[in-house]
Amino acid sequence: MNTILFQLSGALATILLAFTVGMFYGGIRRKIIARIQNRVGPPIYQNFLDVIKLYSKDTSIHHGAMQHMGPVFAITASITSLMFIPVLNGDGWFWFKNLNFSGDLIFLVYMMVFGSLGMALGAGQTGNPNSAIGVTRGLSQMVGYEIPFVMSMVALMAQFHTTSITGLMNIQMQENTWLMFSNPFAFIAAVLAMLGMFHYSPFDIVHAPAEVASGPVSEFGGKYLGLMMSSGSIFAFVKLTLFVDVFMGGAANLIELVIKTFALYLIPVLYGVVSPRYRTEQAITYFWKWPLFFGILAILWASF
Amino acid sequence: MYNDNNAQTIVEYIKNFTRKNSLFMLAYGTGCGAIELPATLTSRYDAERLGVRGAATPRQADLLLITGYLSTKTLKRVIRVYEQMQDPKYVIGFGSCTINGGMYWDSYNTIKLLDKYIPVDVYINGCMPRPESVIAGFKELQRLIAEGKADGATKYKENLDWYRENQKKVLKNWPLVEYNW
Amino acid sequence: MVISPVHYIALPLMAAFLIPLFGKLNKDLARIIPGLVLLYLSYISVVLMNQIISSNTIIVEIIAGWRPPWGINLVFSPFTGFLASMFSMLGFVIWMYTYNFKPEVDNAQKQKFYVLFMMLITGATGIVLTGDIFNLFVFLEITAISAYSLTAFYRERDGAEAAFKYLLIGSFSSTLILLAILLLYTQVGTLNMAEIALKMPAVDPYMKGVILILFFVGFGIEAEMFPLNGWSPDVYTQAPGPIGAIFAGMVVKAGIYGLIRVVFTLFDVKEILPLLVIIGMITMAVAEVIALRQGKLKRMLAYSSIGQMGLVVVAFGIGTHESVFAAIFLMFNHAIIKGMLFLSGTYLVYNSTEKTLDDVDGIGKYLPFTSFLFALGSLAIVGMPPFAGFWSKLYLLMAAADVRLMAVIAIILVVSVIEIVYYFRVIHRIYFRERTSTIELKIPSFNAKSAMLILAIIIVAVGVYPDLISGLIERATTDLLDKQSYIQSVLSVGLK
Amino acid sequence: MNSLILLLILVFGGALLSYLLNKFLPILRDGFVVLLMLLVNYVFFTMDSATQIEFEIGGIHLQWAFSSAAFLFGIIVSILGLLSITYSTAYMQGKDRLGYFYMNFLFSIGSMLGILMSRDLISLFFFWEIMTWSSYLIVIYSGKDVDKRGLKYIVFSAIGAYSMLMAIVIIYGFTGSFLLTDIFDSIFAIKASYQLAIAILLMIGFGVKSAMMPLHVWASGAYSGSPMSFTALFSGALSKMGVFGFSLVLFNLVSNQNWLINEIIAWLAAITAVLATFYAVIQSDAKKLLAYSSIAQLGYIVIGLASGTYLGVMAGLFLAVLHAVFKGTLFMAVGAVEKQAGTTDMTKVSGLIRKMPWTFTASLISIIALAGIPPLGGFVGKWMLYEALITSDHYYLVIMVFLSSTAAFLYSYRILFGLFLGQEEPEFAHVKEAPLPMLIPMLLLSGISVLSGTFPGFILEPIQNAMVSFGFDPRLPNIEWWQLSVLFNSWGDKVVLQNVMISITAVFLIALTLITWKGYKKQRYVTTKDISSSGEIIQAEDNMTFQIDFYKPFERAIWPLLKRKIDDYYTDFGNGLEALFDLVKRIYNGNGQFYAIYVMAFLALLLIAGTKYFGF
Repeated sequence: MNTILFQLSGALATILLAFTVGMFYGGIRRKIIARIQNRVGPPIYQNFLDVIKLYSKDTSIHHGAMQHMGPVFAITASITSLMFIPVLNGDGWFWFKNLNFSGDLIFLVYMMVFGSLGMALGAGQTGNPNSAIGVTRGLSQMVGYEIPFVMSMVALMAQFHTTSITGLMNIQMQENTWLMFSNPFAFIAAVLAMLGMFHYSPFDIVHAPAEVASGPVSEFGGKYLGLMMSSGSIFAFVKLTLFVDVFMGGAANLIELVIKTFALYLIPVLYGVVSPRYRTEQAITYFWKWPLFFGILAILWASF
Repeated sequence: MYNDNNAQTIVEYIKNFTRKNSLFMLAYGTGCGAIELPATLTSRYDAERLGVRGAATPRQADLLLITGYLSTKTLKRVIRVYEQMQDPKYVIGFGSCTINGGMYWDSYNTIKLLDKYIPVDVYINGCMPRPESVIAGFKELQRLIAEGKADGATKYKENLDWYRENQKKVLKNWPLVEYNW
Repeated sequence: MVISPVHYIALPLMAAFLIPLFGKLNKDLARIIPGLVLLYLSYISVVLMNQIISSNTIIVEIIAGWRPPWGINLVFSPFTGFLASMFSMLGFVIWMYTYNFKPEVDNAQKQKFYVLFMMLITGATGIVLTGDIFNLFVFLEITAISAYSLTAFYRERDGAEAAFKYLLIGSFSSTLILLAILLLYTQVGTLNMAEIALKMPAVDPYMKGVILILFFVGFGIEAEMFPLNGWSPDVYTQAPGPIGAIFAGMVVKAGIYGLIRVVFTLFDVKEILPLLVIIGMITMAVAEVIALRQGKLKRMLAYSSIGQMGLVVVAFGIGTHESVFAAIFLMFNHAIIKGMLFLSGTYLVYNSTEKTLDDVDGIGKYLPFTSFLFALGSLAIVGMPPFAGFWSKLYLLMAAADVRLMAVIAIILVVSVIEIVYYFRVIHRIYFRERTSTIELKIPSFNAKSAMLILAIIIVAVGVYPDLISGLIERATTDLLDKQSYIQSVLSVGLK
Repeated sequence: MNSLILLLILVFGGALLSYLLNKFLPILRDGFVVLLMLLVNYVFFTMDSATQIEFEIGGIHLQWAFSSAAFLFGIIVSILGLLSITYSTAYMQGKDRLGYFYMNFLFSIGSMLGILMSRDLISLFFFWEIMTWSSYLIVIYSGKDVDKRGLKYIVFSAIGAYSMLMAIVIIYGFTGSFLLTDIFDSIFAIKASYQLAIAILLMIGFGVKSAMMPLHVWASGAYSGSPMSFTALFSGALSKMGVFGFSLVLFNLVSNQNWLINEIIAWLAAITAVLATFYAVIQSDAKKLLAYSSIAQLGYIVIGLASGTYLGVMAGLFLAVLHAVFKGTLFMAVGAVEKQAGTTDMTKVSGLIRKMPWTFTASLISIIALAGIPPLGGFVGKWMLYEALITSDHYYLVIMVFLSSTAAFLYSYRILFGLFLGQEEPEFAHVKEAPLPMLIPMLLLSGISVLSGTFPGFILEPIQNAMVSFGFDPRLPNIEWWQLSVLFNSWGDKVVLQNVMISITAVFLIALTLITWKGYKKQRYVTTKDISSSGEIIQAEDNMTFQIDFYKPFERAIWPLLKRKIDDYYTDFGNGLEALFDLVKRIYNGNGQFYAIYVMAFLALLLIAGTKYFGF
């Protein structure tokens, strides 16, 4: 049961799962936004159509090697992060084990920024000033939200003396609790940071179409944009699964996983629908106020 | 799946299906018709249910929407934007002005017939067209795409010399780079 | 001719009288005589030092057959001999430098210079070699008078003013020392230093204190101690370039020698040592701080020189064997390094009237050799390895650490940082500014270059391999601190 | 001959010889210095580790030998020395005073080896000072503003050196020996307060070279001002001497009870890392940016050492090696840009990626390593650092490090974007790829960056040897270096590097193939002038580069930290001191009568006080 072929097919299944779930979540988000704006909205499979269309478009120009590499970096980061995240609880469904034994939270936190930096390089190569502006906004904002996020992660690691995700999940299973109750401040800080992570409004300063013409991707069309969208979907799944694994006790089966991730996903979506957009420095300082405070509380909570 | 007029392979059918249902629209909103677009896209008419959504840059866009009259000055930009878009790409001429100059029919620097300069797939007439007709226009375009008949880009490539000639007639200082894909 | 320490005094004195006479015969001869004399003195230094080091004795030379304690005697011990050798060798280097310094100056003037120079050598070596306290005073006067004259040598207004200040303060010094000697004589009834030292314990402590303070202030003036050194910046600034080197290398050293001889041998009171440390620290701190704020090159060097003397005083004040060793090493280093700084600095501001730091801007391109040596000297004097200054500073710090004087260490090091700041400011001006002044530059003559080069080579050689000199200094230290053997060897000659 | 002496003679003699060669046979100079460094490497690596030599100079007992810790740093010095001097042969082409340059270059390499082989404090200090002034002489070698930055460098070096000297003499005062072995044995017998003083003074001394926070102000100027070929060594190896000193102090001179020192050092280093990163973010000159980045990276290294745990020290030393590798490459790359394009001002130069693809590749790899992104070497170091800090309960320190390294992404991107990406301006159309002697060192070093991410064993093993000499137990499994792939923290959690590497590479290659599979040939390159800009047609001469105020929003967010630079405090302090000094200066007012009064007053004071206080 442990052949390379088996592992590869398991990995492929995980990727497909992440892609599908992420895509549907994106569609549902569009639907939710539409409903809140009293519209009908696109069908929830709309994102699939968009991606397939983008892949089927011609791409007859490029601005240089990095333009190819940028989206590839992004998808690499998403898929690799996915490989290192335990999708299901305990032994779960053995197909989804992938490589989650060989990385821990710190690794994951770093792996997750790999993509944005790679994407930024691709955006830089195109030479569009809007791309560069978008990138600077994104990176600046990242400095903002990573801090409370890492604080809450550190709080958890400190509290339970393990840095591995499976370790944290096992603790939740043994003690039959969720870490969001064990260390509520960490959960609050992490959720507030998650608002920024998803780049949904009010933190959509990176792509802000009306300001910087969709920012980093302004020169990316066709297959590049398709790859970016797929990467984004997988990455959304990665983030949500990570949060579920760490704070909500993981999931025993796929249904539970979908329910929990979706519940979590609703937070940034609903927060975003009713919020206008922040300026960049406001976005940064937003994360350095309450989220940071909760992060400090979380670490204090963990260390006493 | 197969019809008499236009036999498509299954791959082409899927492609066309997704293309038709996912139109990234770049609205060139210099004309007065642009005022109808907000209504078209927001709650009351909600074009997004057809898969139409805005694109920020020509690189991402499938559909160029020319909302109203074009002066020679803006024509230059429109051509540039059109040429920067990636295949397959479609153009909707919006309002009477793109058809015959509309109320500017005797203006010295307004483009009278847009089709002479860039290939227009669908015209929506009216001065200005109501959102209902805009949506009808989108539907028409979707029909054309599904049937594989929205081939303005191909026509533009095939008849590039003719288009260039027309374009150069109105654009005195020719600033455009060569279009060679 | 038998080699004898008397030559140190007799030959330069004789030369001083002969120079005007021979000057009439041949104008070059007048310039060559001092060189020959100093070369000979350097030679006998080597011979005599070798003799006393290898035989582990002290040469006590009796003048005119009068045995001590009645007559005047010269003591050539490792310590005095070391200083005398240093003076004569430095004198020789400075003679090389001055051989055709300012060729435009007429011959009579040059003769005068060499007469005074020889007198000064006589005085300075006399001070260190004599074993008689009154004789020491006489030599001090000789030194001082020639130094006054040398300060005002070019008959410029500022020079004269500086000389007058020096004369004013110097006469205080003479008066106080003379007074001290008189008082001392009333107490012990002898002028021979060995015998004074022998009889000193019997003296009334109150009188002892007063005499010591008079000596302290008197020699302190010559040794540039803090509130007494008002004369020195002006003198260094106004005297001709090589004279600065002479002052730093000889006059001041002779003054400090007097102080040390009085404190360590004659009185041997440990109570005054803390005062030396305190005064030395204040001298050093104040001088270096002021040096930082100077706009004139030679004035800066002058204050730096005062600061260095403060360091020497501190080193003597700590009073342990190691610290005295460091002090003598410091004296040696200061003589050669500050000598070289004055010699090279002179050419940097040769034709300038104001001699401000602006005049050295960008001079590195035009006077590469001199500038390089100046930079090297700066590095050496702030105590950067591998130059000589490093070792003396290190030994001093080690000595201070041995007796747990952490405050002293801290102040020395803080002051060293200040030193670095102002020396490097000059170096930066020399090398990195664009030259703006239009003053014509003077290329040093071959003699001057080789004089500076000799000093530079000594600095580097001692820096890389301090054992070259540390053996001698070790012996000198032992000699200075061993009061009993000094008394014994002088008086045993007398009793023969 | 003893190979230690041989090493020193080779380097120092070679230095003088290269000066002479430049005078008389300049054509042989380049080949000579490269060969010399090859020889030095040969001698260094074939040296018997037990080689030692003892002698006495000036009454001071000296001892030279390479400890295994010193050997680790020696590897950095000799290899980086070789590569940077190879780089110099092309980089310095056509500059004047090359003899001076190479002489001081070799002098600083020699003095670094000297520092490392010193087993006593005096030769340590001696070589330390030689290193200071030889590097100083290169700092002032060329460029504008040498005046200011040279003075800053030398003054801070002097402060460091003299506080080190003070510590040395205090140690000597208590233990009576300069030999490290003696001192290590007897240091704990000293009173605790003096121990603290010694540690602090030595920290100041070493902290200046490793650019710790309040003492770092010289670094940006000195790093960015020297020729880049030297800065590669300067930031890569020379600053590591400070780290080497820290390791001596922290593991051998400060007793383990003195945890406060470790904490203070770690927090200072953390503040250094954060603030220096912020300064780096707002720089617009690539050299300055890298200079500040070096300061920040040194902060991480020191944090690792100061954490005092096995993993932390290993992380610190690993980062020390890797920092030499990737920062060396980056400085070389920036030097290549400076050489080829004439400027490193990122507001001017841009879009060199197609002109200098190999330089870009090397800098991309190094930047990825610098940012600590898997799967390159920097990640291994960062991972160990975080794990070490978390497992040793330094939670807030982790946050500081994380803040710094997240903000480091900003400047990492900036330097790649500023120099290589962005608009290709016509004024840089003539730029060519750097010549081979410059490329080869860069590519070799970036190769090490890549390799160390998958096979950290070849760096970790010498580090472990060094750590054994600090008194740690060896914990790495006893396997060949290429088999070492799993790193554990002290809670038993792990990262499997080779899995990481394989999965990342596989996904990357598959994705790249997929995206370029169809129509790579068909795709046409368009210039960066062909961008979507609201239909406007950009002409070749239109400058569309976005470079000025690159991170303005970020600056606005952190402005309270940047409002006042540490430089300003020093300036104010200096001005205050000068005013005070001017007051002192008034003592010497040039009036002879005053001086006479001083004399009389002093005499009177002594006569009055003498009887009272001096007991006579």
